[in-house]
Amino acid sequence: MNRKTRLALFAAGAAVLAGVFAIAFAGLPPLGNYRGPYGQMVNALVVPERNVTDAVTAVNFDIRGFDTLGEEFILFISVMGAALLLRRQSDESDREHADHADDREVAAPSDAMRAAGMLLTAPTLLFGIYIVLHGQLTPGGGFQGGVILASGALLVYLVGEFGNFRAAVPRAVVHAMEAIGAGVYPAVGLATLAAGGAFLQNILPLGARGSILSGGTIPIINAGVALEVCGGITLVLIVYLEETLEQKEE
Amino acid sequence: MNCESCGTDDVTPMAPLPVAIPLITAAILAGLRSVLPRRVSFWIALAAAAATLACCVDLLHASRGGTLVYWFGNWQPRHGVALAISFAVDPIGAGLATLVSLLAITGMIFASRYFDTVGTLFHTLLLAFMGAMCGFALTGDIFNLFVFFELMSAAAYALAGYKTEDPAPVQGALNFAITNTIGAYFVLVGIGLIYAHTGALNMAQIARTLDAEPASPLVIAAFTLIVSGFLVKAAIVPFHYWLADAHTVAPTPVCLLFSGVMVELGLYAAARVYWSIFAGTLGHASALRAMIVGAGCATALVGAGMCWSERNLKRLLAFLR
Amino acid sequence: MVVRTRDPVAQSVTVSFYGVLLAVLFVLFQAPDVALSQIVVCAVALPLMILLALAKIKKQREHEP
Amino acid sequence: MSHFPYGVAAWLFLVGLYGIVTSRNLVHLVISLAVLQSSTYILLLGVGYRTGAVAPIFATIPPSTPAVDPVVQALVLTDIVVEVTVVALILALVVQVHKRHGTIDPDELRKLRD
Repeated sequence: MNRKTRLALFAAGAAVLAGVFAIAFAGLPPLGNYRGPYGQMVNALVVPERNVTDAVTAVNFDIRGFDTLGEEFILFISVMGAALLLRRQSDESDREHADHADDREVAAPSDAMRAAGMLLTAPTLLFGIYIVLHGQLTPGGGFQGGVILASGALLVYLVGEFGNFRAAVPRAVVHAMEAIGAGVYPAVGLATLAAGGAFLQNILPLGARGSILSGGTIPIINAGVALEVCGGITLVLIVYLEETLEQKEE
Repeated sequence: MNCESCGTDDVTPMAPLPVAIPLITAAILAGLRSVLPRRVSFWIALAAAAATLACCVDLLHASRGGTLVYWFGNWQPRHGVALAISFAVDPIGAGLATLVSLLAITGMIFASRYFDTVGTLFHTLLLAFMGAMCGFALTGDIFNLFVFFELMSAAAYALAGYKTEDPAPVQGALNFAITNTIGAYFVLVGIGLIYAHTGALNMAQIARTLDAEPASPLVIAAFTLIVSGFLVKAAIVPFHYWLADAHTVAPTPVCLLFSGVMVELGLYAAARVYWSIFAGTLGHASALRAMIVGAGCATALVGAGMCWSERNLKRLLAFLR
Repeated sequence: MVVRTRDPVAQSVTVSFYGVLLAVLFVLFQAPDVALSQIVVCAVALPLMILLALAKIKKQREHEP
Repeated sequence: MSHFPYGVAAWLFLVGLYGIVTSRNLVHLVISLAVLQSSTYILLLGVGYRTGAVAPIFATIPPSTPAVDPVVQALVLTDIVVEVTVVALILALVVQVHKRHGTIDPDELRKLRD
């Protein structure tokens, strides 16, 4: 199949698809008129029944918590898969190409940049932790906070030596973080099951509204997800960087 | 199936286990990867798979009397509106889950002989794959269906590209990944449309809403999108081009799972979505049913045959060695 | 806004920009949670991965001839 | 104006598909895939939007305030995570493909195989 036929095929397919979309979207209620009962019921019950002020977090980690379990494992598996695919490769290529590495060396970051990076690292990490902890109160949560934490770890890499990065974030620790984070979610589910509730039923005391520990199992799961996401994203970045990393050390 | 959302009946607490056991074991294995010897991790994985199989058989047994409904987090529906995700366990779904775990066990045992370098990571991926397929077969929630579809796919991409020494698998896995991802987003657009129209994600509830009214163009469009998305996964004829790539290149134990179940699951999803949601509102059931079943049988046969002939020799050799 | 699809290698920057634009749209849709994660993903994780993958490919290419 | 976001979503879907079909570079293809996925965010959020409603965060407002649908937002969050991880995985595959075949042009790859 050459480019032209493919383009023609696409044009035909796209026309059909556009037609389907047009029909479908014409039938949708106009923007802003949504009156579905599901969301409104959720909105009405999260504060009184869960002492949680962020309805989105409540949906994610409690009401539809099982979706998030699946989602978290998608992340987990993808990271595993990416690590698997990339690691094999760097094992082979590094040996052959190590001698070329010197002339491609990245310029060392300037002192100013390094200082700025160091200054930024701590606030980034703090901000990440803040976002995680307040997940059930204000926008944010384990996922967003986890990525911010991972980017904090990355800052260490940007400003420092690669060796520093490795020292700051040892591989084994990242692996453990990822696995423990991933394990927390089903563990909570099984624990609630063992305690006589339904899978992922929120059976812990709900705590005071607006406090960091409110929401029963939500903060636990939230922290687990944060750990998993932070570990996962850092791991992916590490594998992508690994080639460079090893060349530099030789 | 009509009683899906009035299901306050005492349902076996087994229902979430076919998903929870493989997933938590996968996480544990990944965490202890550097500590555990390969043999030990193999036995742990096998034990988890066997436990899953036992749960599935139990579910199959329990679901003979009718569809079992399990509400996650014990969120019972209120005023007829389903709040949480439910598992709707019917004999077909439970049977598929049983088949999945059986094949996963076979694949695991087989893999321990087939690969020289089968590591813990392989077991992790396989367990997650298995858990996702069980969840996919059992769920009664349409967005949850999508989530497990994606989890299943992610594990499948990684498994298809597992043998990275050869060039062919990687390319096959890539084609497989791209095609399936596009398919998944067809499904998601369809789900979005359905949610906009009915305000529900629970399949039984959607069906009740749709039954009460004549089929609108929107519903038909959503149906088309969802079903064509799942048919990409099932590799039904217009979408079959990824199949040869992925299946013939995947390592044999994985191939077993791919052609044995995953394709059927795509088909099952299409059929399930049709029967539990659209059957009432889109009338022409028998023709469509015949079409889906016929195409499905043909595809399954072709896929299994292809896989078998391709790998037969290698398989025999592996066992003899 | 989306005419960017035909861009060359510098796409990661465009993706980032596009992501932030989407995030603004999400805020307009009253979805701060989603907007936050969109910023985090599209402005940090996605372009970074793309850049790293490109760098890796480029490195391989240099060694091959 | 009332159906505008849906139109944007449909357009993004088609543009992403166009990018995938005509791509000459697998990395470009992956980005097109991400664009395609972003159409679903807009569709879902557009569906759940209510004029005059606030975000579903009840930290400083009474719980009875009309708010937009939190369910779709949770769905979109899931969707975004799925997107980024799938992109990571596919990019890893792309790097592998380049490693094996020395090219990331889909057309050339196809030729190699025949």
